[in-house]
Amino acid sequence: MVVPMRASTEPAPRAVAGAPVVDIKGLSLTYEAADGPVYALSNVDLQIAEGEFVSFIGPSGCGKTTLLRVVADLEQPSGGHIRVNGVSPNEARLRRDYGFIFQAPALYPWRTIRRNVELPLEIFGISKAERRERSARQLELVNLKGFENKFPWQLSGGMQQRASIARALSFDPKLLLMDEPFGALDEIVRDHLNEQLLRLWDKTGKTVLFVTHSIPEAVFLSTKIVVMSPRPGRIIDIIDASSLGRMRDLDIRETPEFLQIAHRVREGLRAGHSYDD
Amino acid sequence: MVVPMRASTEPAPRAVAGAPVVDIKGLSLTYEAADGPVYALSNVDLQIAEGEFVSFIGPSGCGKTTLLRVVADLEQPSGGHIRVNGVSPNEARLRRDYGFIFQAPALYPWRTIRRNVELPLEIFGISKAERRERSARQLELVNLKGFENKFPWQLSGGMQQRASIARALSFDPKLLLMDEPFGALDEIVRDHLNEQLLRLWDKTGKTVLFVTHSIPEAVFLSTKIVVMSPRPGRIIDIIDASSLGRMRDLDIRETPEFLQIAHRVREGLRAGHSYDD
Amino acid sequence: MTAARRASVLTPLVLAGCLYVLMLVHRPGVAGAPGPLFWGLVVALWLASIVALSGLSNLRLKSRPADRLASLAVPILFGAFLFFLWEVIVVGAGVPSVLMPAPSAIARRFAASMPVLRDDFIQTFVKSVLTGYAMGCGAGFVVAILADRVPFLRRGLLPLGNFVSALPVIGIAPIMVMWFGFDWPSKAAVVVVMTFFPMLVNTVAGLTAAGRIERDLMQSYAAGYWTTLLKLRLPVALPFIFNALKINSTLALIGAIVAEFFGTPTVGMGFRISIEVARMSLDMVWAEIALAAIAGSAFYGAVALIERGATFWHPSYRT
Amino acid sequence: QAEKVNLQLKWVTQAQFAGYYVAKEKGFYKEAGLDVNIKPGGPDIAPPQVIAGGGADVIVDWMPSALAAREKGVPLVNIAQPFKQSGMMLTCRAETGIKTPGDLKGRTLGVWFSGNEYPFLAWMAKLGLKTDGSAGGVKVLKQGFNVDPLIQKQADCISTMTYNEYWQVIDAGFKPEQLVVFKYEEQGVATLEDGLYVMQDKLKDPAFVSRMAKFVAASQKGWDYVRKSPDEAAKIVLENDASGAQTEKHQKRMAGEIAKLLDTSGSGKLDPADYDRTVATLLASGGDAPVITKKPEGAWSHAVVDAKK
Amino acid sequence: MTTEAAAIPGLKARRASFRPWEGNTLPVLVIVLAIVGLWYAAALAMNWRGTADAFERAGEARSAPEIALATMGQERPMLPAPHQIVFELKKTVIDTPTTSRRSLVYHAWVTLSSTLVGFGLGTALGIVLAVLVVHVKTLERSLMPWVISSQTIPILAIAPIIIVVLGSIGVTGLLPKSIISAYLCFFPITIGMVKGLNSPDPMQRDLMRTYSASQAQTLWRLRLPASLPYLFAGLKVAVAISLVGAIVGELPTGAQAGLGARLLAGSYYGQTIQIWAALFGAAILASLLVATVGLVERLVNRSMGARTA
Ligand SMILES: Nc1ncnc2c1ncn2[C@@H]1O[C@H](COP(=O)(O)OP(=O)(O)OP(=O)(O)O)[C@@H](O)[C@H]1O
Ligand SMILES: Nc1ncnc2c1ncn2[C@@H]1O[C@H](COP(=O)(O)OP(=O)(O)OP(=O)(O)O)[C@@H](O)[C@H]1O
Ligand SMILES: Cc1ncc(C[n+]2csc(CCO)c2C)c(N)n1
Ligand SMILES: [Mg+2]
Ligand SMILES: [Mg+2]
Repeated sequence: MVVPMRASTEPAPRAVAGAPVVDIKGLSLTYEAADGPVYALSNVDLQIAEGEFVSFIGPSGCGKTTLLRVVADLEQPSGGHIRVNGVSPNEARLRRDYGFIFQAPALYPWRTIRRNVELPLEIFGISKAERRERSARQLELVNLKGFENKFPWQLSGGMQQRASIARALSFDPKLLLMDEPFGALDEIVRDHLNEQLLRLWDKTGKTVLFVTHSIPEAVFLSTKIVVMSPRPGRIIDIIDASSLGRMRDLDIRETPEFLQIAHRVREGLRAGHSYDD
Repeated sequence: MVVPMRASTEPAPRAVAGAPVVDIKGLSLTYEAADGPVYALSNVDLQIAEGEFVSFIGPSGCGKTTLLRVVADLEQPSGGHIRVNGVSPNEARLRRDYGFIFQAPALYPWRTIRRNVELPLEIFGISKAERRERSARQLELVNLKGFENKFPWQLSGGMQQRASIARALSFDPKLLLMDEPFGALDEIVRDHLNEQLLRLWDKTGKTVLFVTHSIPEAVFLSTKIVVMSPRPGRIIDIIDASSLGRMRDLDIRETPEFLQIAHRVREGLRAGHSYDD
Repeated sequence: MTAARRASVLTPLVLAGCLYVLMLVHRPGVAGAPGPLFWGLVVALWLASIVALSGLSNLRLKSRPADRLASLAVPILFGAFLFFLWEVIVVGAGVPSVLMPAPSAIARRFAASMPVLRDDFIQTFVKSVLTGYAMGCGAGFVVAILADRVPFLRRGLLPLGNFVSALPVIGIAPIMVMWFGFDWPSKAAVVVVMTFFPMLVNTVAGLTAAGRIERDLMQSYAAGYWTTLLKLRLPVALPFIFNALKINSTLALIGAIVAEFFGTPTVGMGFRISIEVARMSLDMVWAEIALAAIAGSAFYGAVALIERGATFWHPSYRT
Repeated sequence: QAEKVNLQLKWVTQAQFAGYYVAKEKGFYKEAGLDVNIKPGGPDIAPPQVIAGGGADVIVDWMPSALAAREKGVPLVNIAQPFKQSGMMLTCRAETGIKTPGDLKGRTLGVWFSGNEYPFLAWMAKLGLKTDGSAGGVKVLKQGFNVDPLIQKQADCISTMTYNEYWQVIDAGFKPEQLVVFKYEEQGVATLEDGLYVMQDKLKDPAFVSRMAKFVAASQKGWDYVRKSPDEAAKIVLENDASGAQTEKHQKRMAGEIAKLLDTSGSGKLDPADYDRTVATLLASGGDAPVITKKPEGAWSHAVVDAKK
Repeated sequence: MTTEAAAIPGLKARRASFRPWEGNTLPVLVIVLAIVGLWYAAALAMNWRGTADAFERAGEARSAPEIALATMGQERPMLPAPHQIVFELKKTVIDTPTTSRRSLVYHAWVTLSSTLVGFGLGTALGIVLAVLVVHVKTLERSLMPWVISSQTIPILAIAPIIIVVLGSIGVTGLLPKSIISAYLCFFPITIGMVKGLNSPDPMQRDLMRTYSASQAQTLWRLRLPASLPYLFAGLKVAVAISLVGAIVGELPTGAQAGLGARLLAGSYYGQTIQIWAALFGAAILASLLVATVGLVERLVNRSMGARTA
């Protein structure tokens, strides 16, 4: 039997308000390796409505990246259903529904930082003047002003990561897939960018899928937190955090409600680990 | 001023007990780029005694990686003095005084995980049986048992990072230079590895230079915390945390002393940032 | 510092020694039958020059232009020394000029034959080599792209590409003369066949060199084939493509010259070489070879220069 | 113990060199106490270079090339001249309207270079036709190895040998009456072909001279045999052809034609008159790069041929 | 929703199903057929004039269809028809015992043996040179420019000298040809390897520095594995060039046997079809050699964990 993922025949409607932006049912993905299969995702069910901010958290190797890649049509599932904005991931990708921030910066070494940030804009055929303007704005946002004409290898690890964030934000996608975007950043920048991201999300009504390893970050940002567990990669808990409201400030992190949600996440995370000393 | 780094004529003694393992005075390093110089390090003074655990924290681009690279003789300073174990960094490198964990995993894609971990052992001429034994032990430590025969691209980001940690630990260097080793790991694994590292450090009396972005991690692990600031890269605060004792458990993070030190680090970090909203 | 001192002392000494030996070897009594002392001197100079050269190449000068100059000096001095040895051995041991003429004789011949050399150069290099090189490299590149773009063609074209890879010059040159006539177009056609395959193979290898997330990034932009090619895969393939351009720059020249052995009008570097060999004018043959070496090296150098500019980001330029 | 002799031929194994192969196969060399190693030549082999480098004791070469080498410092000496006549000619398609040498003006002519162009140049000089491509002269092409330029109409005339290329043109479908040939012999510009040459200083060594004397004598015996039974000689050549490309029909014809060029006196002794005529032709060829600039001295010797008595 | 998806056991299963258009056979077949078709058309066009001329010379008037048919059977065509080449190949490959000098297999073997030796020598030289150039600064600056200019020397011009010089020091037979082949083919390997050995990214190199690894260790464990894509691209080019080199090398050794000798003889005697057959022989040999290198590449890649996608 064949998954007719790419062969969908019905028309491709824009997501209707209320209809899930991401709709996953019974999804599984197995990597066939020489020494046996790896069950990266197993029977995953998940609905994400428009405008939600969903964090994914879980031990390393539990399939977070894989799940995002399936949504982005960069990986073909072995089984199950998946719809993105009401269409197949392939169609969604082809109509450029999302922006993806990879776990590694993936900057092109032959392009300056500015031209790296402008890459998607170039591809989308945006005029040079507007590209300039947008890249300047995004680089300012991630605090890389003054580094526009450097090449990637002349930047520190964290700066490269920020450049890749600027690149994904530059074309303002409705759906953002972010794979540990703030991993290499210190607390202060991270807090700053968290706030900026939250503001952006609130203002623009984007839907965000956000992989992180930081429990406070997950709780601070999300309306929903998905806790995953490895071998096989699966969802073990989905925690609703919308009660914290949409726009939050950093002080919220001391509230009991926040701490309680964080505790639940931590418990879930711990349960997903094999060693609990 | 010229640093007669490579032309040192005096004999190369092993570090005497009490003598600093790393001794830096007036160190500066400037990258000459096409569009002008980048002052990555400026007038850095630092002494690290044997057996210390020193964390470096600071905004991204402040020169943490650069400083570690100078200690490791991977970068030549533009001025100032530096001694490692009483000799020049070059001599220290040649006699294999340290192990370096890079910010990116830097695994060789044509080697399996096991053979990546065994790489330094191969180079040091250690017998095959012992290599096998040691790599197995280290892979167990970082919880990668069962992935020995995978190639790097078959692992998730965090798993790759753990493999690179196992690689550096495998040959048991007296001096460990760690550049954000736990950046891509979740809280649980991170806590676990923090404890393991602390235990290892306490047991073996290693000296550790540790770059991190996490304030709690820095305070939890260190006897000394170095706070840095960018443009030009410099040290703005050195905080003694030896009062917390050598072996700590995770509960220490709730003590007032811990929180006080963390607060001071946060203040320093904030001061080093250009935007304080 | 010691290397610098050694180099700065030894280099003038070696130079002086070489000049002295050169004067000596051309003396009537010495030429053809020098004594063991003479050869001893030559060997001593040789050893000294090795020390001097390795000193020079490890030299680091403070000012950039001076450092450039020093780095240029090494190959030049090395080459000059090779020529010195050649001259001394040929003249000293009295090697017949039909086997190997002395560099001095070649140089004299070169200077005296400028008009002929110019005409030959225009015929062979400007007309045959440049045209054939551009067309051959272009064809190899286009076929590689075609094979990459159309999977069906890939599996058919690449084996066929291998098939034409080793059509030997001596086989195709007469056929090309038959098809395209005696003048330069037939030589250019030979060059096209010779340069096609290296470009094909290297471009195909280069097009597979892009990393996974770099490609995924393009996928996530739903970038089409050509966009991905232009903005990602070709830049990554450039180091490979330049390898082919470099290999071809010398291959094209050899091809054009050899092809002229198989029928030409009475001009061209290969024509001249083949007739002068039979006339035993080996000095003229070597003057043409020198011209080929100069032209080929300059061509190669130009390609390498462009490569450095176009692939500045490659790790091999970031040491 | 047989004495070793290395013979370098001017061209690939074919009936042109039948005498040597026959002498070897029929044991004439062995009878003379020689062990002869025959090295085939080819377009890329200059026999004077081979002998100067010590790769041969004796070579087969055409006299223009040998004299050029002599002037350039390889002191070659002709020790025997089995070929009396030149087999070179210019072959034209009759349809071009060329009937006499005078009609060659403005035509495209295929010429063998590599030292074989001098008789042609001398001839053109005699006819007053320029060869440098200027108006009122002839257009010269450096011809490859085969007769395609004539058949493909890329040239009006090409160089041929009576014993080889001419017959290839015939084989390609031309009838003799559709061709016009100018033999160099008849135009008075013939030069000596296929002589035996050795290094001058070696002739001082009596042992070498006697070895060469035996070699020349045995070779002459081979040539006599070729004259008498050309067909069998052709077969022997075929057996020695390592490339397996020669055909029996062609080689038999070649052996027959070669026989017509041989010196019938049987001694292989160079006729000084032929030599003088060759030198005169070469000196007349002129141009900016003359093959020889002055009369050579001591370029031939009868010492070897005389020694065999 | 239509994304009808049932658990299927992996994607591999799909790939295993029979799809002839995914294998190599069908595309190669289609393209070969297309080329054969074009070839016949070209043969018709290119041979037309020569065929018509030949009939005219023979004084026979023929209709266009007759001429068209005859273009497919010319003895000296501009472009032989594919079946002519196939018949010639059949004659010289299948119908002739492989030990015969008229067998193409025999000649291919002669060439192949010097190709393989030359390729081996060239590969060794190319790699050693690249390793030296990458490690020894003196050599990079002083040797490389001269290596490059050495490659601009037309080999056919100096090959005879090489052969003579090698001959005078007693090196004869297979080796001189192999040396010429090696001289031509080491260069692509050197160029590729120099780039490849320098291609590991700075962090991978730094890792070795931190281990204070010796140059040899860095070479074996980092530079060489990283250079393999470049090496294999170089090897594919080099193996093809080494075949050309071996063929070229057969000329100054008297073109006694081998594909080069066949080509030369074919060209010299105007046997166009024999040339084409030899060309095809060379091309088939080259394809096999390149394919072998490709196979080794795939095996090596697999053992080094390359993604199988
Ligand atoms: N290309 C591949 N081939 C085989 N196995 C793979 C491949 N990619 C990932 N895996 C395996 O799939 C599992 C899930 O990987 P994934 O990258 O999704 O983890 P993750 O949750 O993102 O982890 P991390 O937090 O460390 O990035 C891992 O066990 C990994 O080894
Ligand atoms: N090769 C280089 N050429 C030019 N500038 C460089 C180079 N490497 C680093 N820099 C610059 O030096 C400064 C310090 O970089 P470094 O990598 O040490 O920062 P860092 O503190 O490690 O930052 P992060 O936390 O983001 O890794 C940065 O401004 C960076 O742009
Ligand atoms: C390149 C080249 N072409 C022709 C000849 C002339 N030649 C000398 S011997 C011989 C054999 C006669 O059939 C021929 C044609 C040559 N020497 N070199
Ligand atoms: Mg991941
Ligand atoms: Mg860093």
